Formats: sequence, C-alpha cells, structure tokens
Amino acid sequence: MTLTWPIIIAVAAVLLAPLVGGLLRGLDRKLTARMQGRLGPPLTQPFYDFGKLVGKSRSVSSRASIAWVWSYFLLTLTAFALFFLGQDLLVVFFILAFAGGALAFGALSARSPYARFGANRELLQMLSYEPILLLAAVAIYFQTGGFTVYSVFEANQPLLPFLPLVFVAVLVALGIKMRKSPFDIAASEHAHQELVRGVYTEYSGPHLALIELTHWYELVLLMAFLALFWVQPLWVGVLIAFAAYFLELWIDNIAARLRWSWMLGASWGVGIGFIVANLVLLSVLL
Amino acid sequence: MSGELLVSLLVLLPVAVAVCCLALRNAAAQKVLLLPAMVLLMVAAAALALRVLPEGPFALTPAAVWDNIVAVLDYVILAYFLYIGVTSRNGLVLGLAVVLAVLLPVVQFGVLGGHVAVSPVFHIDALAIVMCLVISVVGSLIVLYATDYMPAHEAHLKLERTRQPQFFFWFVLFLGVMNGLVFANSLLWLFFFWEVTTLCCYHLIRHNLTDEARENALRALWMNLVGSVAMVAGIGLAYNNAGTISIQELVTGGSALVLLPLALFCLTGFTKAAQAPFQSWLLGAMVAPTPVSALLHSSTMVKAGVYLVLRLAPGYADTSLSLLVAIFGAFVFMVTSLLAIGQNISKRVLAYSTIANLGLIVCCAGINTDLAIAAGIALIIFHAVSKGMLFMAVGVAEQQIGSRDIEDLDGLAARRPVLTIAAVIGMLSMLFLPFGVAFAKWAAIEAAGAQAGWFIAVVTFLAVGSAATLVFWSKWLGRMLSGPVVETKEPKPFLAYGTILLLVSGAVGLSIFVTPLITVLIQPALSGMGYDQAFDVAGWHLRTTFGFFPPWALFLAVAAAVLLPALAARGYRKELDPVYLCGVNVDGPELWFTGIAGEPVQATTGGAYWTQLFGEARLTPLSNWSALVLLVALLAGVILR
Amino acid sequence: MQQVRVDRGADPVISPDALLKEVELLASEGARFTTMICLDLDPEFEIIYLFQKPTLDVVRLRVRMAKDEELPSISSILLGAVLMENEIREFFGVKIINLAIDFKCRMLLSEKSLQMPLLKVRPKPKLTGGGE
Amino acid sequence: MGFLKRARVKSPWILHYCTGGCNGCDIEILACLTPLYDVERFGMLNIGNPKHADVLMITGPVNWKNREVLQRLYAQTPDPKVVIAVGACAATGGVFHNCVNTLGGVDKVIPVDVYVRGCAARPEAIIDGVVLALQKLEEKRSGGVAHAAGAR
Amino acid sequence: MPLMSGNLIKNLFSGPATRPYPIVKREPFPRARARLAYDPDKCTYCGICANICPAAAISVEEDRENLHISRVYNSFACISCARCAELCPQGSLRMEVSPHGAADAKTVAYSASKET
Amino acid sequence: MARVTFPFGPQHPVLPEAIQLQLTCEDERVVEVLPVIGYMHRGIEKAAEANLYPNNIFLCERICGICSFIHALCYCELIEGMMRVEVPPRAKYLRVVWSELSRIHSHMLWLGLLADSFGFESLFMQCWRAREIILDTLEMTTGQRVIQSSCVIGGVRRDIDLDMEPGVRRQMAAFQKELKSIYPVFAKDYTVKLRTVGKGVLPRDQAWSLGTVGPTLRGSGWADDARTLGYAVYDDLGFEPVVEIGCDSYARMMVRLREVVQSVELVIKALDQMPEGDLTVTVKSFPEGEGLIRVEQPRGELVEYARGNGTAYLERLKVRTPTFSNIPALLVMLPGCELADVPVITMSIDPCIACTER
Ligand code: SF4
Ligand code: SF4
Ligand code: SF4
Ligand code: SF4
Ligand code: SF4
Ligand code: SF4
Ligand code: SF4
Ligand code: SF4
Repeated sequence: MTLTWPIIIAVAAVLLAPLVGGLLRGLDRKLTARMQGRLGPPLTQPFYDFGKLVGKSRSVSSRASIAWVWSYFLLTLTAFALFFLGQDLLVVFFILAFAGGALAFGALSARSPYARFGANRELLQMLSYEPILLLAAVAIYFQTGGFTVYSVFEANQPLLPFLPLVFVAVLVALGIKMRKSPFDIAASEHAHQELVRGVYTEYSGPHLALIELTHWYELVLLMAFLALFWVQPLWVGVLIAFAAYFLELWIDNIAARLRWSWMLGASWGVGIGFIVANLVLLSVLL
Repeated sequence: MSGELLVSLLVLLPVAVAVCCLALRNAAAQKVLLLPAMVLLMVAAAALALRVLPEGPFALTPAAVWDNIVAVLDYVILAYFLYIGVTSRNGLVLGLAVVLAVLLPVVQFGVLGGHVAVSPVFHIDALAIVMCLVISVVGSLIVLYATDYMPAHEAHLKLERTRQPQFFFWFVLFLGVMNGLVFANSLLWLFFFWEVTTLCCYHLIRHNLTDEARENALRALWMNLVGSVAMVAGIGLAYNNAGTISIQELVTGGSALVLLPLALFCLTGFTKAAQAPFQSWLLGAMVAPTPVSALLHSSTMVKAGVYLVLRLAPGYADTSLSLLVAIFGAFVFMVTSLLAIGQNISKRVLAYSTIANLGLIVCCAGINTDLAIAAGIALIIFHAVSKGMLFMAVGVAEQQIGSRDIEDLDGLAARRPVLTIAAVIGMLSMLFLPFGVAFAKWAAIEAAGAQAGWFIAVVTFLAVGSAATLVFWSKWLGRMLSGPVVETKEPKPFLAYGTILLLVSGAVGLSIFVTPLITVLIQPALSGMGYDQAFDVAGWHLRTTFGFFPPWALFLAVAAAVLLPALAARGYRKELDPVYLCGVNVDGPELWFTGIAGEPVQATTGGAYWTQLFGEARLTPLSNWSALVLLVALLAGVILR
Repeated sequence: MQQVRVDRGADPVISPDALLKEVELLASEGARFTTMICLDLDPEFEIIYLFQKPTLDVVRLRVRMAKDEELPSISSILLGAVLMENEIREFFGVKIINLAIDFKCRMLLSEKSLQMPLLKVRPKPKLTGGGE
Repeated sequence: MGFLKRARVKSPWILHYCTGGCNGCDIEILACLTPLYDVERFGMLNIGNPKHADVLMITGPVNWKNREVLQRLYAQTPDPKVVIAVGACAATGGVFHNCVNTLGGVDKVIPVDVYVRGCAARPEAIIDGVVLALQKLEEKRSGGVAHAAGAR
Repeated sequence: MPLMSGNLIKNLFSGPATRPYPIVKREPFPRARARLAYDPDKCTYCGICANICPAAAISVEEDRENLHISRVYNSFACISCARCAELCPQGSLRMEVSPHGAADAKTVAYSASKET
Repeated sequence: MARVTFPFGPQHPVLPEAIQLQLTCEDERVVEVLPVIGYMHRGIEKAAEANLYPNNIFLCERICGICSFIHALCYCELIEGMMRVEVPPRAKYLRVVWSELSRIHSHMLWLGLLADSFGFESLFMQCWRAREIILDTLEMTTGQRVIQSSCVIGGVRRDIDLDMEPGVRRQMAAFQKELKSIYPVFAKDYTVKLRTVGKGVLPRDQAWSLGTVGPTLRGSGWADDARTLGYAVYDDLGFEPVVEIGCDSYARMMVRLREVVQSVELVIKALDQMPEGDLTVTVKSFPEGEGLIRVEQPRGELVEYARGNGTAYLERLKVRTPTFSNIPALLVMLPGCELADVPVITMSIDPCIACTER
C-alpha cells in the first residue's frame, strides 16, 4: 500500500472526527431525551458545552492530573490516526489502552477519594473490555488473515456473517466505552451517581472540554471499528454502526446501572464467551 | 582474545571474585574489587557477543577430567542437600534429596554407563549470547547496586558482624554459574550448573537468617529439587530413547521418542521459573534483601527456567506438547496477573508480574512459531532490564521510606521525585506499547492468534492476562504521581541511583532501537535455533506476515503525548485547589473534612485490591489446582501419545 | 378514633435511677422505642418516653429530674433511642450519659448556633456564638 | 470569541444545593428536569459537582452548619458563575424568619444574582430565574473578579 | 430487562411531553395561589395582615410625626399562604394565578396612608 | 487492608438533601458508616413556641415540602383533639383525599429518585412525568403544587366541589394508566431486581427493635400503619396496610409501589363516599393541656406532641418524624454493602432530612 491515500484519509478523519463525534453525542442526547418523552437539547448542544468549558476558568488540584489528561487526549489521537492509517488493530488497541491508563493515572494523581474510586472503576472497566477488543482483533485475523485495518478492506467478504457473536461482544465493549447503562459505573453521563462523575471529579473547565473532545474521538473510532464488520461496501458498515449506536442508547434507557462485579462477569461471560464460541464455530465449520 | 578465554572468563571470573569477596570483610574494599570486576564481566560478554554473532556458534569442550570433577561436585552438592534436609528436619527436602541420591547414580552409572562424551560440552550460539549479555550486564549492574544497598541494609538491621562476604559470595557466584548454564550443551553439565543455581538461591534467600527466611529458603529448595528430579529422570530417558545427552542433538533430532524427556525438562524449567503451582517459592524469596530479588527475577534463576523451555522449543515444535506448554504458559500468565491485582505489597506485585511474564515466555515457546520465539527472546531481554530496575527502585524506596506497602508509596513523587520518575518509566515500559515488554506481548498475541484450534484458549488467556496486567500496574503507578509537597532532600547513593538510571535508559533505549536489536541479536538467535526470520525489518518498521509495528513512529507520537504535557504541567505554578469533598473540606491541610460531631477527620484514599475476587485466598488454590491439572495433562498427553 | 388528649395523671413518673430497669422490663415485653419528649419545667426537666407495644399501643413513661442530675442512656437497650437522646442533650443540656453514639452536642447545631435553644430558662447569659 | 460567549449561555450546568429549606423548592427544581419542563432544552444539566458547575441553585434559608459548606461550594465553582436563590426562604428566610438556627437567606453568605420568588417556587418561575441568570452570566467574563464571599 | 421498551416506544412516537414554557405559557388553574395582589386604595392600614402573616412578609408601621401609616410588603418573603387575603377585612388583598418573575434584586412594595 | 474514609454528602448529587454519611470503605465494601446530620436543622420547634398557634400550620407544612399536607393535617388534628373540636365530615374526607394525593406524589417522587439512584434515568423520568398528573390535581384543587396550605384548625380551606370532581376523577384515571406502564418495570425488570433484591436486608425482628416505621417496617413484614388508628376517616374507608416480607430494598420498594395503587383507590373511594356539608367549624378557644398524635406519612408514622397553656402560644411542640426513627436502621444496613449500593439502600428508607432535623 502506498502511504499517500491513507495519510489523506487519516488527516481528514482527524479533522472531521470532532464534528462527527460531537454530532453523535448531540444525537445521543436528543434521542435519549425523546425516549424519555422530553424535548431534549439541540443537536449542537455538545459544541456549546465544549465552547463553554473552554471559556471557563480552571481549577486544578494536582499538576500530574493535567499532564495526564493531555496525554489521554494525545494518545487517543495517536490510536485514532493509526486506525485510519490502516494500521495493526492490536497496536491501535494497545495504544488505546495506554490512553485509558492515562485517564486513570490523571484521576489517581488527584488524591481525591471520588476521583480515585472512579479511576479504580475505570481500570475495572478496562479489565472488562480490553480482552474483548484484543480478541476481536484476533477474530478479524481469523477471517481476513491479517491484523491490520487494511487487510479487512482487502478481504473479499464482509465479516459480520462470519463473526456475528464477535460483533455482539464488541457491542458490550462499546457500551462500556460509551459509558452507558448498564455499564456506566466509573463516570456516568448522568451526574446522579455515587461517584460524582468519578474520574472527572477533579477536572474543570478546559480540561473537561479536552476530555469531552477525546470522547468524541473515541466514539468515532469505535464506530469505525464497528463499521469494519461490513466494508464491502462501506456504507453498509456505517449503517450497521449507526444501528449499533441506536441499540446502545436503547439499552441505556431500559436498564439500570449495574455493579462492577456484574459488569466484569457479563463482559467476560458474554464478551469473551461469545468471541471464543464464534472462533470455535468458525474453526469447526470452515 | 580467544573464545576459550572469554568463555572461561565469563564463567570463572565471577567464581574467583566470589571467593575473594568471602575473604574481604571490608565494604569499601568489596566495592573497589567489584566495580572493575563487573565492568570486566560486561566487556567480556560484549566481546564474546562480537565474536559469536558474526561468526556463528562457538563450540568448546573442556578436558575430560572436568567431566569427572563436575560429576564429583554433583554428589557433593547432593550430599549438602541431604545435610540440609537432615538438619532442618524438612521432610520434603530430605525426601527429594534421597530420591535424587538414588536416581542420580542410577541414571549416571546405570543408564549412561558411567561416562558419555558429549561434543561439544559448551555450545555458544546467539541465544546463549542473548542470555549471557542479560546475565552479565543486568546482573553486574545489580551487583553494583548491591554494594550500595547492602551496607545500608545491614545498618538498618543493626548487625554486629557483617554478613556481606557470604552475601556477595553467593551473589557473584550466581552470575558465573548462570553463564555456564546457558553455555552448556551437555545435559550433565547443565544439571550441574542447575544445582549450583539452586544452591546459590537457597543461600541468598535465607541470608537474613530469620525464621521466615529459613523457611522460605527451604521451600525454594524443595520445589527446585522437584525440578532436579525431573531433570535427572529426563536425562536418563533421553539417553535411553535417543542415545544422546547433547541438547543440540536432542532438539534437532526431531525424534518423537524424546518428547517425554523434553516434557520432563519443561517441567524442570517450570519449577525454576516459579510457574504455578510452584510460584510460592519465588513469592517467599521476597524475604531476602532486595538485590537478591532483583537478581533472581531479572537475569538469573527464573530466567534459567524459561531459557531451558525456550532452548528446547524446536525439539517439540508442532507437537501436542507444544500446545500444552502454550496453554500452560498462557494460563499462568493470566492467573498470576489476576493475582497481582489483589496484592498490596510492592515486591509481591513485582513477583507476580515476573511469574506472569515468565508464563508469557513459556507460552511463546509453546506457540513455537518464528514470531513467538522472537517474542519470547525479546521478552527475556526487556523483562530483565525493566524488572531488575523496578526491584532496585522499590528496594531504595523501601530503605528510604521504610515500607514496602503500595499504600505508603502513595504520592511518592513529592518525596522522591527522581526515584518516582525512574519507577514510573520502568512501569510504563512493562505495560504499554511502544515499550519492549508490551511489544513482545503484542507479538505473542499475534503469533498465538495466527494459530488455529486450541490456540484460541491461549489467545483468550493472553488477552485477559494482558488486561489484568494493565490493572495492577496502573493502580499502583497512578498513585505515586502526586502528593502533598514535602520539603525533604532525596538522598541519592551514587551506585544505586546510577545503576537504576542506567537500566531505565536501557529499557527506553532498547525499546526505541528494537529494530536493530532484532536484527543484531534476535534474528541470529532465531536462525541459530532453526527458525525463520519473524520480521521484515525493511524501512523503520517491523512487519510480520500479518501485522505491522512501527516502533519509531510510535515512539515519536507517545513521547510527544507523554512528555510535552508533563513539561507543560511542571510549568503550572498557580496554587492548587482543594479536592472535592462534598463541600466539607477543612481549610488548610489537604484531605481533611468536617466529620461527625463537627470534628475534623482525615480522608484516606487507600487503593483498591478487590481481594474477594483476586485475593490469594480465593485465586491461589484455584490456580494451583488448574495448573497442576494442566501439568498432569502435559505429561499424560506425552506419555499416552 | 385515636385518643389525642393526654391524661397526665395516668402516666407513671419515675426517677432517673429507676429508668433502666423499667425500660429493660418494657423491652423484654417486646416494646420498642418511639420517641422521647423533653419539657423544661423550670427548675426541673420532665422527659416523656414513648414506647410502642407490638400492637399499635403506646406506653408512656415520665422521668422527672433536677437539671443537673445525670440521666442514663437507654441506647444500650434500644439503639433506636440514640439520636433522640443526643438531640435532647443538645437542645436542653440534659446530662445524658453512656450514649452509644456520642455526637458531643454537635448533631444538629453548629458551634456558632444558639446553644441549648429549647431551654425556657437559661442558667446564665452564656450565649456562645451568633443566632438571631 | 463570539461562539464561546454564545456557548456560555447555551450550556449552563447547575449545581443544586439545599441549605436547609423544606424540600418544596428542591423537588420543584428536580421537576424542572423532568419531561414536562425539561430544562435540558436550554442545555441545562444538573451536575452534582461544583467544579463543573456554572450556576448555583441554592434553596433554603442557610443554617449555621451549612454556611461554610455553601461558602466552599461557591469558592470551588470556577468563574464565570451565577447564583440563583430559589424560594422565599432562600431569599429572606421566609417562613423560617424566626427560626433560631437559620441565617435568613443565601445573600447573607454569598452574593446572589437572581432571586426566584414563591414558596414553593413554581417550575415556571424557576425557568424564568434561569433565563434571567443566563443574561447575567453573559455579562460576566471568564476569570472576572471573584466576588468576596458573603457577609457575616 | 426489556420491560421499559414499551414506554420508550410510546414516548418516541407520541412526541415529547414537554411544555414549551417561556414560549407558550400554560393557562394557570383558576385556584392557583401564586402571587399576592394588593389594592392600596381599599386598604385601611388596619395591620391585621401584618399581624397574622406567618412569614412576616408584611409590616405596618405608624409614623406619628408625619401622621401616616406605612405598609411594606416583601414579596420575596411571602409564602403565598393566602392567610392575609382571607382575613383582610377590606378585601384589598387577593391571590393571583400567575407567579412573580425572577428578580436580580430584592425590592419591597411600599404604600402609605394619606393621613391618620 | 487499605481503607478509604471520605464524606458522602452534604453536597452530593445522589442526595437531594444535605446529610453527610462519613463512610469508610475497603475496596468498595462499606465497613463503617457514621451519620453526620444538622445541615438542614432550622429550629422549627423553637419557632413554633414563638408563633401564634394557627400560624404553625404553615410552619409545619414546611417541615417538609413533600408530605406537607400530612404535616399540616397532623398538627391540625392534634390541636383539634386538644381543644375537642369536632371537624365536619366533608372536611375529613377532603383531608383523606389530599393526604392520599400527597402520598402518591411522594411515593412517585421517591420511586423516581430510587430509579435514578441505580442509574435508570428513563424510569426516573417516567415516574416524575406520571407524578405531574397528581401535582396538577393538587394545584387544581388547592391552588399550590407542593405546599397546599389547605388544612386549617377546624376543617379545610378549599373544597372539591361538583364542578371539580369529574376533573379529579379523570386525572386519577389518567394516572392509573401511567402507573400501569411503570408498575411492571419496577416489579419485574431484571436489572432493577439485580440492584434491589437482597440489598439492605433488615430482618423482621431488627426492623421492630430498631424502631423503624412506615414502608421500612412494613417491608420487613409488620402490618403497622397509623392509618389503622382511624384518624380523619380512614376507618370508614376500609383501610388495610400493605405488607411485604422480603425485608430488602426490593420489598420496601414494592410496599410503596403497592401503596400508590392503594392510595389511588382510596382517593376514588373517598370521592365516592364524600358527604355534603360544611368545610370548617369556627374555633375560638386556645389549646390547653397535652396532646399526642400519630399519623401515617408516606415515610411512616409521624408522632407529634403539643403542650398548651391556654394562650395563643404553645408551650412545646415536638415533632418526631419517620426518618428520625429509620436512620438507625441505615446504620445496620449499610455496613458490609457495596459502595454502589449505598445510594439504593439509603434511598430505600426514603430519608427525609428536612423533617428529621426540623
Ligand atoms: S458534649 Fe459538650 S455541650 Fe454537650 S453535654 Fe457534653 S459538655 Fe455539654
Ligand atoms: S421557599 Fe418555601 S417551599 Fe421553598 S424551600 Fe423554602 S420553605 Fe420550602
Ligand atoms: S392598628 Fe388596626 S389592627 Fe392594629 S390594633 Fe389598631 S385597629 Fe387593631
Ligand atoms: S400570603 Fe401569607 S405569607 Fe404572603 S403576605 Fe399573605 S400572609 Fe404573608
Ligand atoms: S389587612 Fe387588608 S386592609 Fe388591613 S392592612 Fe392588610 S391589606 Fe390593608
Ligand atoms: S386573635 Fe386569632 S387571628 Fe387574631 S392574632 Fe390571635 S390567634 Fe391570630
Ligand atoms: S416524612 Fe416528614 S418531612 Fe418527609 S414528607 Fe413526611 S412529613 Fe414531610
Ligand atoms: S423526607 Fe426528605 S423529601 Fe420528604 S419531606 Fe422530608 S426532607 Fe422532604
């Protein structure tokens, strides 16, 4: 592969992702409100929130925290760019794990009980979804013979018909990453929870804006990963990703937030169990 | 210099220095002796590498009389073990020593018929060079570190009579023996060195002579004796089945008949590498002074175990044994990583992490493809550097803070900035891409994923284990980074800090230059073992048949992502705001709040260990039994085939 | 229809010393603590204890005591009483001893509040802090 | 900076704190979040953390124990911020005007920008209060002079 | 788990229940007690309302020097209990259905008798 | 074991009111709980001695804005009982109607907050949306949404006349329809049950001896409800307490859920049976002597004691609110639970701090 096109795509993705991510979050809030019988905020609300946060004065309770929050952003950006450069999926997920670690480090650095509780739960979340993502990459290798994003495009069949259970498992990971019920244990989007937004407790103003921006990137990255399950043609994958997104919102609204132990059990049982079952079936049947 | 000289230097210099140490009672004199000696050892290792790497394996066979000397020494050591068993009234040690005392003559005289000429006795290929470099460089640095550490340690214990001579005797001896071990091609010689490492380890663990130390040393001894028994049995079987006790011949012979001995040797390797269910000896070894832990965990002892498994890998490639070894290794990796989550003693976390990484190396050997073996070798190198350094850092912290509890390391950055930064880099290098250990993990997962069938289990274990690694490192790492500013001066003993910083830069440097490292060291080692090249190193990237890893680009990105914010944050000079405490902060001191009866209460933020899930009480029996079942399956699978 | 007016004469009046024995007796009959009411009948305190029988009936018990007398806490027998005892100590300055949880008169009031606000007759103008 | 300024009025995050009222106003504030009033259409979120808040919605007459808590929450809220006192008792003490342990209003402790009348304040009145508060917020600049916290 | 789904579907299709308050104002209930209206012309400054107000929102003071009685009503303290409206002998007080708007400063309504 | 000690409140998003729990956790397991209260204390009992006794109705209503009507009712019945005033029957029926409407609105509010405490936001919204129907009914009949100010000594101030009655019935029917869509989610949803069943267990005998009241007590199997004492006209309405035997948060939730259903029926029944007649009797005298009354609030039994001396001012007014009796149960239920369950268990007693601290 020549590098010209991937670089153009990656640059475009990096530039467009905030827009797409922000609109997705806006859609999330709008749809959630509608499901709850409310009018909801305008679609552009996330951008207003972002702009407002940028303009606020900051309150810093630990220097290390602000360093790590920037690292969180930049590392996510790295993973994001790598993905859109068509690179190795495992590398992308490892770097993404580094980013998640940075977020946890930032919260742990703050010495606030709430932030630290949040960070510990964030780590538990990572314990839940990391294996799923790694195994999903392996599953993609099973089907395409390569670990790179590029190889998915080179394969001549869509993945979803062969990896349906893997897709379900990835939905679990997506639910955790999107911080949606029943898995929003570390820092729920709804502020009414016992940890006062956990990892984000000690951040304010521009730093919070940065975290929000990173979430947008993360969201777009995960949606793009979901779209990989059907890239022949690509628009089917995009539709599937949107369907999955809607499904997450739906589940968020029909379920209570569960405890971490349940989350771990569910993601390992459903997530890992499904992937393994799918791989076993695949190697038995083909 | 001639190869012979270099080899003898690498083995005998430490022995000689060790004997000198026993004679020198003065700490300063020891330092004066050890510094040049260790530098010499490093130079010798480098010189040997420069000779072997371009020219190919180097063979050496000492005069036949040495075979006899070694045989006699075997019995001397055995007699000593018996003596220990009797005096300590430890049934297990005694029993195993007796078994060994019966088995060894039977094998040596009955099966082997007295004397078997092995040619060559020493076979020094690139893999041996990798090991030798690790032992000589990392090991030597730890020795230098120990020269700073031990006087402080003894001062802390208020010893009247210094026990440093004994300490350094066993300590330095270890390096020579390890070098011998990795050079040996004759299984009998290997066995001899193997026994000496057990002996060194026993003495180092019991160095402090507390009841606990004695007890744990005995545990280490009997567990390693299990391995010795298996090894002797394996030697007998190997000769019986294949007619040779040369490792090279066994491995390249490819005869199905040697599988059982190979399985026994793997078992031996597992005991030495403290794989479950034998992990308790390594955990118990924590009672020894920190340099011992650093040495055991990084470059010697446990590495001998995985070295053996890796060395034999070509011999059992594409067999069910290989698969079972992979599953076993992956399982140990997962379960010990999970166990580490529940630990609050820093050294125990490090120990579990060591066992996990060794499990990963074992697993790599079991996966047994080019990429996997390459990953295994890379892991040996990177793990030795990072883990040795982490132990050293924790040791210094323990001496200066007076605690090895992770809780007490909370906010270490404010008190010991240099040490903290070193430790944090060390941890990051254990944990995240683009650093070497994670790179090896990446390669291992891709290699395992590329195999079908039962390797799905391996991949699953690896994936869960790798997530668990993330958790236990992160929750420790994150807590050290900020704390209440305390105006204390950080004492920085020169050799201790110097060696730590050297290793830190080593960990980072090797990771950055992983491409040359692969070309120079790992590729020759692979071809020496009969594998193909795992990586296409054209350009600045590492390309496998199915994956892609751009180390330099990643380093640039990650360095920018971590260092720039850190520098910027250092510049933030505004006053810090109090943390969120529900509006009841007490003004002034950090983390106090108004509690019951209007009195100030200090908020504490202890770490999370989730012991009801990951505690030893819950997981250890589970893991031991499962590992035992796997081991039985491993042997049974080979026997019943 | 529930009886609202209270006939004072019908209630047993005891001294603080006899309290614990009476309460133990009631507790052994299965009664539980409902509430207590303190009255500042200068120069005395009258404290009305209300207990509930396993039926809906309420049992009343009155303790009369001098203002500087000590009153034993019944929280060791019926833990439910502990908050109310703290409150009475805080609001009236009744010397209740052996509390299961001691809020040290800072349960409801802050150090700047008017102390012992429900006292009708204050011992001396010893008003600490603000208050309206 | 037009967008930033506009964003400020479009995204008020609220910290709601009860300083000792009767809950009447508190449940009405909560009712504002629910489908029938849904203040999220103005971008309002009820965020439980002063460090994230722009608008402090305070109810209750402020009792002595809560006074310092309120001051601290005010200090922990980053600028620019506005304070809305919701309900009669938050404005003047209301029905608790003669209660010994109350201070008689939020403005005795921290500066108040907007008063919402009523006991309990109706959701409509609370929404009016927010709208007025947003106008005041627009006038304030980021990092503007922090008001010296309260009298007494 | 899917028990909530029925409600969500209903909500999605029936549209939001939100009352678009500041834009469209709902007709208040005729009994609503939202605001106290005062007619100074009917008032005799008898002071009953001041005496019985539970929130002390009204005060009536006699200014002997200037020979007039002033009545001060603090709408910020009023709890809309309507007790004064019930008891005012002149019917000069009455509860209105629409609430006060928000205010950024506390002002009181002042009225005074012409003479006493 | 590493411990985390931290304040949970007074300002905390899951707590609508200011109370502080000083929590100590190991990992996420709560090992110690100390309640730190006083953030809502105003000194109402003292002010009640300084107010004219009829004005205390308005003060008592604002002991707590949620069951404000029942507070007023309790105070009025207490004073009426002390002065031996016989209230007209229609007023008694109206008092029941408003009491039960208050109970419905309080329980719906609580169910919503409970849903919120375990992160079920859409359910919270659904409950509060349904609750608005009740608030509308209250505003329509009394003129105010949450603080009705409709009870006075000697009767009530407002009427549900013939014009209004069909409207109320329509509202109740609409509410019943909403309730039907919410009820099964609470009662049967898998995730709701995961978060409530077995959480905060309060065994039957402990529930009694700790002095708990209301749904907290009834969720542990005691048929103890002050409405069976028959104040107002509960004895004519054939009231039976709702009891659950699960002893956990789920049981307490079910008690309240079923009480909502029951209360709707009570309202309709009261409307059916309501006699014609006056709303108030004139009261001239001043309270004298001692009075003690117990009424059932949404959260349990409210005990009020008053002592009058024949003047317009009371000598003492003592209010023992239900939460005051339920807090000790919290100290028993919380230790040993998970941090994530703290909000659920705390909510399960329906803490009412404003009235606890007065
Ligand atoms: S705690 Fe203090 S104020 Fe209370 S009784 Fe004891 S000494 Fe008196
Ligand atoms: S203003 Fe009235 S309703 Fe609001 S909190 Fe104060 S007393 Fe309660
Ligand atoms: S001012 Fe009016 S109410 Fe007051 S005493 Fe005179 S006549 Fe009576
Ligand atoms: S409505 Fe009530 S509070 Fe308002 S002025 Fe009249 S009596 Fe006072
Ligand atoms: S009671 Fe009526 S007439 Fe008398 S002062 Fe008040 S408003 Fe005027
Ligand atoms: S006479 Fe009646 S209405 Fe008038 S002030 Fe006294 S209690 Fe109030
Ligand atoms: S418990 Fe008390 S404060 Fe709470 S609603 Fe009932 S009466 Fe009101
Ligand atoms: S229990 Fe809470 S919500 Fe209910 S009245 Fe009391 S303070 Fe208000």
